[in-house]
Amino acid sequence: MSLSMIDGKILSNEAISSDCYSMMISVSDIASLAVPGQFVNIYVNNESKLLPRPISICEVDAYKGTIRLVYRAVGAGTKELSSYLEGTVIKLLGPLGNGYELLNGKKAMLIGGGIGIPPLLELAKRLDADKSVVLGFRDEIFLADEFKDYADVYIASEDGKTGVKGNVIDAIREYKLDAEVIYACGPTPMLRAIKEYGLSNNMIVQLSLEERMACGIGACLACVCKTANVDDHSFVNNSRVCKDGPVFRAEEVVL
Amino acid sequence: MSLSMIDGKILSNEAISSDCYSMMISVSDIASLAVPGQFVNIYVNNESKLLPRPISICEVDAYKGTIRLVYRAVGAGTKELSSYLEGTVIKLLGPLGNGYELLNGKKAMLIGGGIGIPPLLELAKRLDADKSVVLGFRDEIFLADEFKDYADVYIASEDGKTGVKGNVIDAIREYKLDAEVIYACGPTPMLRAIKEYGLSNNMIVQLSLEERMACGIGACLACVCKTANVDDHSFVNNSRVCKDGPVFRAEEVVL
Amino acid sequence: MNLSVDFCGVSFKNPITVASGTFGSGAEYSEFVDLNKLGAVTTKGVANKPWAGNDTPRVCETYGGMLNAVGLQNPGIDVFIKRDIPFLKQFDTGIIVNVCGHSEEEYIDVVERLSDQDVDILEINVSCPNVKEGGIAFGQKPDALNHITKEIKKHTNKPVVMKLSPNVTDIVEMAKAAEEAGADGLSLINTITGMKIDVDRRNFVLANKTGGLSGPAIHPVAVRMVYQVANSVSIPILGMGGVMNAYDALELMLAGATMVSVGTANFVNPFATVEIIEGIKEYMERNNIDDINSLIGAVK
Amino acid sequence: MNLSVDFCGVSFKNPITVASGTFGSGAEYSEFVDLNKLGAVTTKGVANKPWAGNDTPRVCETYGGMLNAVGLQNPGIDVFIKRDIPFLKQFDTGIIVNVCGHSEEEYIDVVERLSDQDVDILEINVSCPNVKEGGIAFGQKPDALNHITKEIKKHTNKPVVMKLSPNVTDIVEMAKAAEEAGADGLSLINTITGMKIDVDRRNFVLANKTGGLSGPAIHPVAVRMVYQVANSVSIPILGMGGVMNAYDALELMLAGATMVSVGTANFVNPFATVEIIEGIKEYMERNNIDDINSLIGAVK
Repeated sequence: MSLSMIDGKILSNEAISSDCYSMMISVSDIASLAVPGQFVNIYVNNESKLLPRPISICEVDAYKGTIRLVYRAVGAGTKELSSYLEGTVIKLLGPLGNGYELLNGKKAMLIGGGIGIPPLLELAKRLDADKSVVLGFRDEIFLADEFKDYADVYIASEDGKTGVKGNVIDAIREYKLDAEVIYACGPTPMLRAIKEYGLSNNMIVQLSLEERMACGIGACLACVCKTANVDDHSFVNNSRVCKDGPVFRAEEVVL
Repeated sequence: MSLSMIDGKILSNEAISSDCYSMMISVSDIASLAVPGQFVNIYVNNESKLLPRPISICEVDAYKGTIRLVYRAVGAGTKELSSYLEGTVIKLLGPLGNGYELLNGKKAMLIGGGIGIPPLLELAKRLDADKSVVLGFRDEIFLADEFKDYADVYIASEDGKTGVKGNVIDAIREYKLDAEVIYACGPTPMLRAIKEYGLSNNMIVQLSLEERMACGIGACLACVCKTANVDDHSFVNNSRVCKDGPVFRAEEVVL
Repeated sequence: MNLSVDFCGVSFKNPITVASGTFGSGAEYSEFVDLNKLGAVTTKGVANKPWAGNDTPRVCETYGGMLNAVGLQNPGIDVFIKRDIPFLKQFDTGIIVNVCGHSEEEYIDVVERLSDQDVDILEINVSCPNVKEGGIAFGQKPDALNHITKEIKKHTNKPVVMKLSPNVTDIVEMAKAAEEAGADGLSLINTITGMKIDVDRRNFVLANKTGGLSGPAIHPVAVRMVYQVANSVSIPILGMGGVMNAYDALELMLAGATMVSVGTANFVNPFATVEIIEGIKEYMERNNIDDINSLIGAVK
Repeated sequence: MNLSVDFCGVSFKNPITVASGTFGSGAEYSEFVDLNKLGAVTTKGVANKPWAGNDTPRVCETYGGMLNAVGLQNPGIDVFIKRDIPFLKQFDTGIIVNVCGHSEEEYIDVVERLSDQDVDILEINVSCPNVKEGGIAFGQKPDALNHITKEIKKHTNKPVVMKLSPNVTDIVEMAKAAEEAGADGLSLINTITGMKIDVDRRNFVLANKTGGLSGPAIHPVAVRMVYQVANSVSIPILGMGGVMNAYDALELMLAGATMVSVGTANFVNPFATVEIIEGIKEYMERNNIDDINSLIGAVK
């Protein structure tokens, strides 16, 4: 009985691209505990929508007691969230899940795709290692500038308007990037490619997965991913993204 | 296509008894049309509650463009309504239904019971006739003082703490009140007694009925009352409270 | 952009109509909605004689839905023909007449009276959960449904659409029974039987105890049943159940409905029907869809 | 004030438990909820062997509800006995074990393994809509339900509660079939089969296409079915379906349920169970009700 549902007050909530929003929330109980790669459950103020929205934590300021979420307003729930004004109070649960294991001192590559980019920002701040950041976008660029204080940033875009035309692997090859450890978050096809690239180059690869969730705490078994070995919950090669993840070692999961 | 759903802005919303609230709404399109005895449909800002709340209009200020609603916060919808702060915008439809026929010049008695009292206030203001007001309460008195500018007010309370101990008929007899026309609104047992009292004394009796509604505009046939004669909608001795009423002549309805 | 659809051999300007019982015969809603914009008006169930319906309270609210037990109050076919059809003929919209009855004879009486009337389709309500005798008895047993459908078809040349109840173990079995009997189309789903108890007063909320659950709460059940039926029969479907917006309507069409009825949403927003039609147009524009018929049953 | 109830001959400190599958075996929720406060924990369905469940996505949200098609992923009875029962025995709460299977043999295998375990009641899931073979086949036909109930009763001395599906034409017929076969109690309702289509992507939202609808959207259906069954059989009922708060739970008890399961509400508010127990106490105090048993089936 260590966790509780907490009221958070929205300090700001503004668009940073055509459909991505940045929300700063005052919620010190979560800020004091959160580590890079964890997420929070947000309960929207709309009685027709029952399930919490799991949203990854983009930045944490334990001193100020704030967390920052950067999310894409794409479904009804996140669109609702994007409409909330400064001062709105929302319920949160968290921090949830297991974040990245910070392998300080080992040369690192942080690879993010689309709305998988935000959780890497706090990681970039906290990771004490020689590091590069590779970000993949479809077209519109967001959040990329904010990484520049912490690492060199390399960009791939599908439309080729910014950085390398193509995906993050194309950018890695183009810029001849190298690392001992990959920390990645993004769409499944990207993670699949990174897994193959990283493991074939003998890197340690940490992937943050996404799946539709219900409870967010590991009870309902909605958000499973296939695993290479028998999992220790149901013993059926299914791990729970919310509880056992969202960050997994690449060799653990079947993508 | 003359009606529309309109945004109204709540100017004030305060408790006037332990469970009754007075809400002032700025909504000039409704204020300019409303007559005593009509109601509005209020659509609450809660997605779990779909149906509009039909609430009688207590006062109208066509010049300021405001209407006043006095309602009891008893169900989930009205409790929600009672929580709305000044400045909240709600959707309204109205004015709906047929109000009282104002028989100016004929000696009048306005009889209200409990949450049936509010619509009589605008009637007391507009009715140009010698008039008395009889109000029945269970225990707690509300709104009674506001009638004193327009008529003598006689009170009955079930607990006997204010005015005559008993019901409105007891008060009428105690104070030997008389009239040519009764305008009444309140719970069905009270209306039944008033009907009998009024008709047996050869009075014109107008009763405002209440029934659970869905559409509020006469289409769904949820809120019917039994009528003495065949109705002209379904031809089955059922009138629609929302559309044919809520005010009926006593002889028309079977209570 | 083409929004018109063919349903049971009749062409409608767009796929949107209303659910029987939520819209009367259109007169009241015509104060809000330009009826000319609707694909069709589906009228309140009409019987061979006036029906008084159930005692009140007849409706109550539930979470994301409502219960109704109106009990098919209606003025009977005489008034309907004299008053309601002429009213609707003032507008450029289709007319789907919902027919109810206590017995085979009563259904036949109504459909015969309607056979020479200028209406487009007959929707046969064999699934109202709020009428004690008749009605639902035909809608929960495949044999009974098959039989009543055959009898009705014998007595009318109008297209006949059987309105199915969701309160069955196997909706496909019911749909096939109606199809085999010659139904021209199916409409589904009617309401799901529910109940609400007033905990404070410790009594039933509805005079009828039970009522039919409608509203967005039941929409996923409607999508499922429309999908199952559309993939099992070859007659077209008028889909309904909790449609609140254009996306809800499109879900039913993608699942296999040719037309869609808007019901409870009319109570929540009297302009729901026209807003849904506009929303469908916007969706088609945004997705470069020229013909709405390409969406019908597009998700397999 | 007495909150304790007798259900199938077992005494529980209060009538509130959780709906199978929404609460695991309690370990995860024990971080939020003091399990000692619950009348019982009803565990996630357990089979004779580990089940992998369905592909993802397994859940989605609907208006006032959700669909799930988890497909009964579970570690099998060996792990359950070794890990989950000992975990729960640390707490002062009842244990109701939900049992699933593909075939008669699989059900019997599990109930036999549980017969010498220190658990209170077996709840037999013959109504999961998300498993292709078995399960639901037993829950939609009275004969099949009667047969499996009899077979299970032969192989265990634990009280057996059959969990009924709402996806039937006549819930009373099903309830009677289970009662006749010797069921000690009934639990209802399981989820209602539904479907959601992603209109923008024009595809099913769930990998399984259909899923079970739960949440407050279906509560009126649960109240109706509990009422109908309670007034038709003499064995006690564990009621469930969309219970979000104390009033929802009380509705099911007034309709005839002896105990009530809280399901989807756990996802909406991890503290729902204990808040509901508190709310019931407050209601009883406000209404001067000394014994919760006086509320069971009090609305006729």
